[in-house]
Amino acid sequence: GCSEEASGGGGTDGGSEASACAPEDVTLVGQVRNESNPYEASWLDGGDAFAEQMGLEQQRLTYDGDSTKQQEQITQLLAGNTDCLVMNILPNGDSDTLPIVEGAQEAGAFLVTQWNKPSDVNVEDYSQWLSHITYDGVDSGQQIGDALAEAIGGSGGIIALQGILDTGAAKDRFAGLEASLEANPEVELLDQQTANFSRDEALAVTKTLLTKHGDKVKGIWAANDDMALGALAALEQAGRTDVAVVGIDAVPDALTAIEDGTMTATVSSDGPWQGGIGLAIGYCVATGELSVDDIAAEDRAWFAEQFLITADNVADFSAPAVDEADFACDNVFSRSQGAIS
Amino acid sequence: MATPVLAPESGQTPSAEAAVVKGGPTLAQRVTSFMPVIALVALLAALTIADPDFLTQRSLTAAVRTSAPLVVLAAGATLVVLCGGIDLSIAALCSLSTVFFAMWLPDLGGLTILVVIAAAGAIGAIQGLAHVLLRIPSFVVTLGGMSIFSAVALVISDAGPIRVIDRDATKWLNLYVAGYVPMSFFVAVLVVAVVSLVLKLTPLESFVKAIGYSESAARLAGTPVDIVKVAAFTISGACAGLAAVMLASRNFSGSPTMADNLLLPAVAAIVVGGTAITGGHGSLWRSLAGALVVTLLRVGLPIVGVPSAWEQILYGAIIVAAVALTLDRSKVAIIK
Amino acid sequence: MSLRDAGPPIALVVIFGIFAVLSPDFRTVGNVQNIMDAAAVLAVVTCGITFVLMMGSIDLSAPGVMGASAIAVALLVANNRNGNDLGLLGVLVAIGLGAALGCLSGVALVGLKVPSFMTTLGVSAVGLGIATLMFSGVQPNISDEMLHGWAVNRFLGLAYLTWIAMGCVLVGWLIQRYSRLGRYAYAIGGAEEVLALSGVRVAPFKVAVFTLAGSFYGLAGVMVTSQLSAGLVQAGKGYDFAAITAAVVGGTLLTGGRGGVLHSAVGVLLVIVLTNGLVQIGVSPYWQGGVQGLIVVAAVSAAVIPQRRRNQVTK
Amino acid sequence: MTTHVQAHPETEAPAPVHALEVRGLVKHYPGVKALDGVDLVVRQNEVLGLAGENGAGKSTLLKALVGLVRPDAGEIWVRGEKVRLRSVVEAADHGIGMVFQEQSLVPNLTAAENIVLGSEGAGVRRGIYRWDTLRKMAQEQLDKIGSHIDPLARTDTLTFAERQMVEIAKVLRIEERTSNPPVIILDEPTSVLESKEIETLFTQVRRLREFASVVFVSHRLDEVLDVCDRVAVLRGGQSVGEMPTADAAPTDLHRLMIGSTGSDDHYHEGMSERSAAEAEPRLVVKGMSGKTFRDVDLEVKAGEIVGIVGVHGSGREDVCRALFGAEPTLAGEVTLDGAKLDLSGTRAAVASGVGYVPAERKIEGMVGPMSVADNMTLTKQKSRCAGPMVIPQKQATLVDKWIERLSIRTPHRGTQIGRLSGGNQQKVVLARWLVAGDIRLLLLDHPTRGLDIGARSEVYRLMRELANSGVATVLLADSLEEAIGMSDRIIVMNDGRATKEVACPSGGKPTPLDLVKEMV
Ligand SMILES: Nc1ncnc2c1ncn2[C@@H]1O[C@H](COP(=O)(O)OP(=O)(O)OP(=O)(O)O)[C@@H](O)[C@H]1O
Ligand SMILES: Nc1ncnc2c1ncn2[C@@H]1O[C@H](COP(=O)(O)OP(=O)(O)OP(=O)(O)O)[C@@H](O)[C@H]1O
Ligand SMILES: [Mg+2]
Ligand SMILES: [Mg+2]
Repeated sequence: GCSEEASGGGGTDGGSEASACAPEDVTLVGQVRNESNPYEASWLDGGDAFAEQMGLEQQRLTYDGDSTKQQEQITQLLAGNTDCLVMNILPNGDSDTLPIVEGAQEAGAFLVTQWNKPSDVNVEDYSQWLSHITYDGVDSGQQIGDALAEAIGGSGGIIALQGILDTGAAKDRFAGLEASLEANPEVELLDQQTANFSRDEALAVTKTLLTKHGDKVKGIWAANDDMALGALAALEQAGRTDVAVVGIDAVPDALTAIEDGTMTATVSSDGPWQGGIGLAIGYCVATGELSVDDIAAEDRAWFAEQFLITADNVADFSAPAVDEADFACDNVFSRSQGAIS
Repeated sequence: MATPVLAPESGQTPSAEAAVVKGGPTLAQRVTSFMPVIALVALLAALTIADPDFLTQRSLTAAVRTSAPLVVLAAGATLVVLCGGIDLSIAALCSLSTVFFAMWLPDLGGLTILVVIAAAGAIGAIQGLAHVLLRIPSFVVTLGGMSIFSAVALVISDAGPIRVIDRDATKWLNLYVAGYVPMSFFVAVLVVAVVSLVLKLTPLESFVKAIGYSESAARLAGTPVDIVKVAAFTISGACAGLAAVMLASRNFSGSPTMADNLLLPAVAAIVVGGTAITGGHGSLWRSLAGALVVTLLRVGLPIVGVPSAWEQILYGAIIVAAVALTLDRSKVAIIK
Repeated sequence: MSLRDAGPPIALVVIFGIFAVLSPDFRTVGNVQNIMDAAAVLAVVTCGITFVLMMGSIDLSAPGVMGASAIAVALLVANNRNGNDLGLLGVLVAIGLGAALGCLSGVALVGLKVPSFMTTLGVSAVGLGIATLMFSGVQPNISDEMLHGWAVNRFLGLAYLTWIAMGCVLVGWLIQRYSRLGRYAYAIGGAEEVLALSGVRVAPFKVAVFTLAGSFYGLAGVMVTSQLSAGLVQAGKGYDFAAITAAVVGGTLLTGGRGGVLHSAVGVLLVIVLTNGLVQIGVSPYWQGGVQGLIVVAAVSAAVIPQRRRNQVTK
Repeated sequence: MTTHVQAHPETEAPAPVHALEVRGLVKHYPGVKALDGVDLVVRQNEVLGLAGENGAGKSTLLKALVGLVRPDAGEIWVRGEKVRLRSVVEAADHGIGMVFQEQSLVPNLTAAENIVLGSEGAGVRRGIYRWDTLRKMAQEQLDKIGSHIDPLARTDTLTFAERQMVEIAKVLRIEERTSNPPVIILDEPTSVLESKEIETLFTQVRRLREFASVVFVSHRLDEVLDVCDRVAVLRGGQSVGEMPTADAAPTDLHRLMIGSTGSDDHYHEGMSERSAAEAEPRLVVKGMSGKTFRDVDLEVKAGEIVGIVGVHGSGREDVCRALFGAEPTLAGEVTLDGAKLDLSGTRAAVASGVGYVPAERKIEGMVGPMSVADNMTLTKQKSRCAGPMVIPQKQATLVDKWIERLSIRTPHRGTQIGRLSGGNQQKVVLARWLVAGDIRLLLLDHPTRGLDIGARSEVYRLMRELANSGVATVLLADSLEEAIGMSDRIIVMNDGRATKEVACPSGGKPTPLDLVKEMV
């Protein structure tokens, strides 16, 4: 009988429009895994660009890909002043999203999440969770799968490098590959291993698989570009030039590789835009320019536009830059490809 | 045996009697035993200077609440370290236990908490038995355990998080004691207190220390070396189970990699508290303070605005400095 | 060679044999080359860590040191980020950075009297921080022909990097056998207090051993950069525990005073053969880590059972 | 003995330059004044004995002479020159070297490396080992003492005595470092040696005297009188006197050491109540075999002390350990008071009332960083517990009682046992088995190793009392004299077998020579 409910909180459940923040009072926070990979560093840079546009500063947080550390940082953040707090978060894994959402809801902070969300959690059930943005992993997995099939002439053996096994992204993308394999019955999946989204591990795994399957390997499907680049290094070391490689993310090195012709295809995901857009949505709602209730149901959880990049169109993507117009309050959902099914 | 023994010739020795002083800890020793707390306060002060907003009641409440699983993990592993071993499996076992928890909750309801703790304790006991029976170094046993538990967790969870739908079973963990103390932290402190008290009040403390300092002497003195070691691994495992319950209730899910990154912070907490990694000297209370220091570093540095790269550099420097402060070198002859 | 030393090589042969029987892909010349190539980086890291373990200390700094040297070398040789083109000198500077970080671990150990577990953990974080600072958001890719060639060019079927790793093992063995540093490291693990009684100042040797280990990690970081043609902050991820596992499996005791570079080389091969073999025979990726853990425990216990004694101390 | 070779006959030389001189040396440790103004003179070409009770400060003084202990006050003069010694190396440069009380070799190095450790000279050039040179250098040292050890053997493969020889070979390296005659300090080198090895050692000491000075410490007063020219005595950290050994008897020395004469009945034979002969056999061992012993039969009656003698490697130590469950047995039947004795582990042995005092006190006997009280009560929880709980008051009373009864010299029961002198440590380890008063069989492996004559006498008295109260004792004695003096019966072991039993009743004791004949 010595316990009682938390006295903390301080949040105003729902009703964000009642207390619109002055633009200069808004606190912007961007959180990604780490600043030591180009994609996530560019995400935070995009957030900085948006903040600068608004005359604010973004607090850059990183958690080393450590789920508990992410939760700990969020908890600590939400224990501070949360009145006009806007968070653009990349949850480490699906399971990390819900506690962040609940925390933000309770504390009254404005939250946008990207990439990871359990499918049975509904954004519309929360008033502070403004939006969830992701790319269609099944689609991208399938797109590069198809591109790979085409590159090897429609038939032959391929190997697949999976991402971190317990992430939604890895699973969706692999599901996309399986769909692609169904559509291309001549293509045979020789082997699939995980390389944990890591360039280094992909190198070792690919080398082993190349010796195992030898000349049967005509193509390599990688769940992200880092692993694709690791696979490219392995191919070069094995003296193989006849193997097509595809990945996802459109990191600068992959684009270069596509330009050089060593890599076949990748799928864009626009880091700087992602870093800015989440803050922009939150900013718009916080300052009252946008009301949660007015956000269309299909814009609460949506797939962002992505492009298959091949040698044909790679030139269009080689210099990614943020476009201020994307972040205007009436334009924040312009890249939507529809609600997450 | 009632016969009087020995001629008291020694009484005539000069100076021996005069030189005798009262035993017990000296002032310096008392200060060293408070060093972990001093380190904690110093760190808190530094963070507050960097960002005055950090020192609010809500912020501190959040920090101690955050630290609870780490405290529990470190406390359990401290026992193994005191016995001269090391348990590298705690984090992986904790992850596995979150999966157990999420899987069993729908069937077992409130009982799940106890079942998960018991299961984790049993797994810890198996490692302990492997260590004492096969005579494999604990480092190797638990390193193996770490990868085995991870694999099992991946397989049974189908490599993905499992949602915890029924939140009632762990709702109490999110309550506050006396309005301010998060229940999970309260439970963590309770675990530390109970285990410490049991050690203190029974011969167990001297068993554990004797084993840690000199296992062969302990064995030849007839102390139950193997039993105590297995018990230490069991408690370490059970603590991993309890930490898993805390994490799962905090994250509303169990996942096969959820706690994996807590291994090094937990061992760091033990060492930062001043417990000798070689065994014998130390206590669970020290690990509690150490866990708080580590938690403050993990969450405090980024929150007060230290940039990512510098955060790592500072983290590295501060944990080393903290150990430099807390380790009582008079108890540890050789620093390896 | 005593029975104790013979255990790991026998285990290596047995495990190799089992895989060879189970998988025709495993027993090809190409795969053996592949195993040797795959072992290169781990062998260099393990070489370094062996000296530290021999002293009875532990070293968790490999990830940080490798990350720092990987980025450093990528920025020093011809690359896409700046105009540097230092070539071999750049490699040496990166190794020097590794040595400096190793030295830092050692100095903190003997100067502050903080256990190596903590100093190296701290230095690893510092190294990652430095690496992240140098990385500054843009991936450095190397265009240096020499460094790139190390991973690609082959001599007698093995990549240059593999030969470099073999050279490291040889150098490590010579240091251990013929240098005062190596012998004293071994002696420190045997009875540190006795060295002091004999008038040997152990502190400089400890620092030197950590410095030596640091330079091995530095070289390993350079090798990873050469393999990937890019400097990665995460270049050394996981190498700390992998190297300790390899050393322990090879028969180096964590309590110090036993084992050595050749033992560790056997341990490295064991670990790599396991990793490679499990892929080759098609064990599910989910299970691979677990099976590997189980085999490591089994291998170590098989090796210790012949020496079991009633009152033996195991920590 | 007085007519030994004297380079400088003690005529009225202007101011005799001593090899070594110590004036007013003081050293405090927390709670003890280890040295309290010690004066000491070591002359050229003499063997000086240093005697004193356990904890008198001998080791501390000697460590100060080799720069390992930094004295708080006082002066050290070497050959007429005042010096400050800050390290072993500096001491060696002045020609002072020491063999320590606890063996100090690196077990995983070769004997050769140990011998030259810290002063490799030409053996290591620019950090690179010249194994050939190194081996030759070591061989030279070993040749000096006539030892046939392989210099490239790993030290931990050598026997205890061989290792002691390596230590002596090592200390003789001093000669190569200085042109002056060296001063060689031997701190209790004989406590772990067999009589034959002791003879070898003494030959070396006498040879050393030709060109060096030697300081020799031993608790065996007959040895001191045998090998030394002069004895200086320390008591409570002070020099209390010295005497030439020429016509001295152990009792004279003893008087000087403790301020009164010791009892003539050193082994307290008078206390023996001789009830044992009629008693029921308590321990009965039939055909016990282990790795290093075979078919051992042994019977010990309640109240009887049975000594086991044998050379190194005779297996007697392992027999003891086997009876305590610390070493596996392969065959045999062992009963204690008619009930089968469980040999599966030490726990079972303790539960059956068996106690064991190991020879390697530092490693196996005690837990150094723990307190005297905890060490004393580690085994017998009953002595400090009520139910599962430790009652600190109960423990304190009991421990203090035993500290007093055994005259254990410690500042406090809470003092770390590692800080006590060796003798006092041993008493605590012995007390461990006595605190509960339920011991039935006591296995003593060198229980008086390193103990001073007073402490020894106390231990002997204690053993007699235990025997009188019905405890059966198996004794692996420190010397043959001790075995003969204390035992009621002696078993001789040879190569793992009990080959002979010698009755040893009070009044009808065999001579050491009788036993030696049986041993080899
Ligand atoms: N490092 C230390 N710290 C504290 N006290 C010490 C230390 N070394 C020795 N002492 C104390 O100094 C005193 C003298 O010890 P020392 O070892 O010199 O005696 P000793 O004459 O050599 O005895 P023994 O014959 O048992 O070897 C003892 O009371 C001992 O407890
Ligand atoms: N035949 C043997 N083969 C191998 N090892 C042996 C053999 N005999 C004895 N040993 C080993 O040698 C060591 C010395 O033997 P042990 O201690 O039994 O002799 P001891 O007579 O007790 O010597 P001490 O007089 O020093 O006590 C033991 O550790 C034992 O394991
Ligand atoms: Mg002494
Ligand atoms: Mg013996």
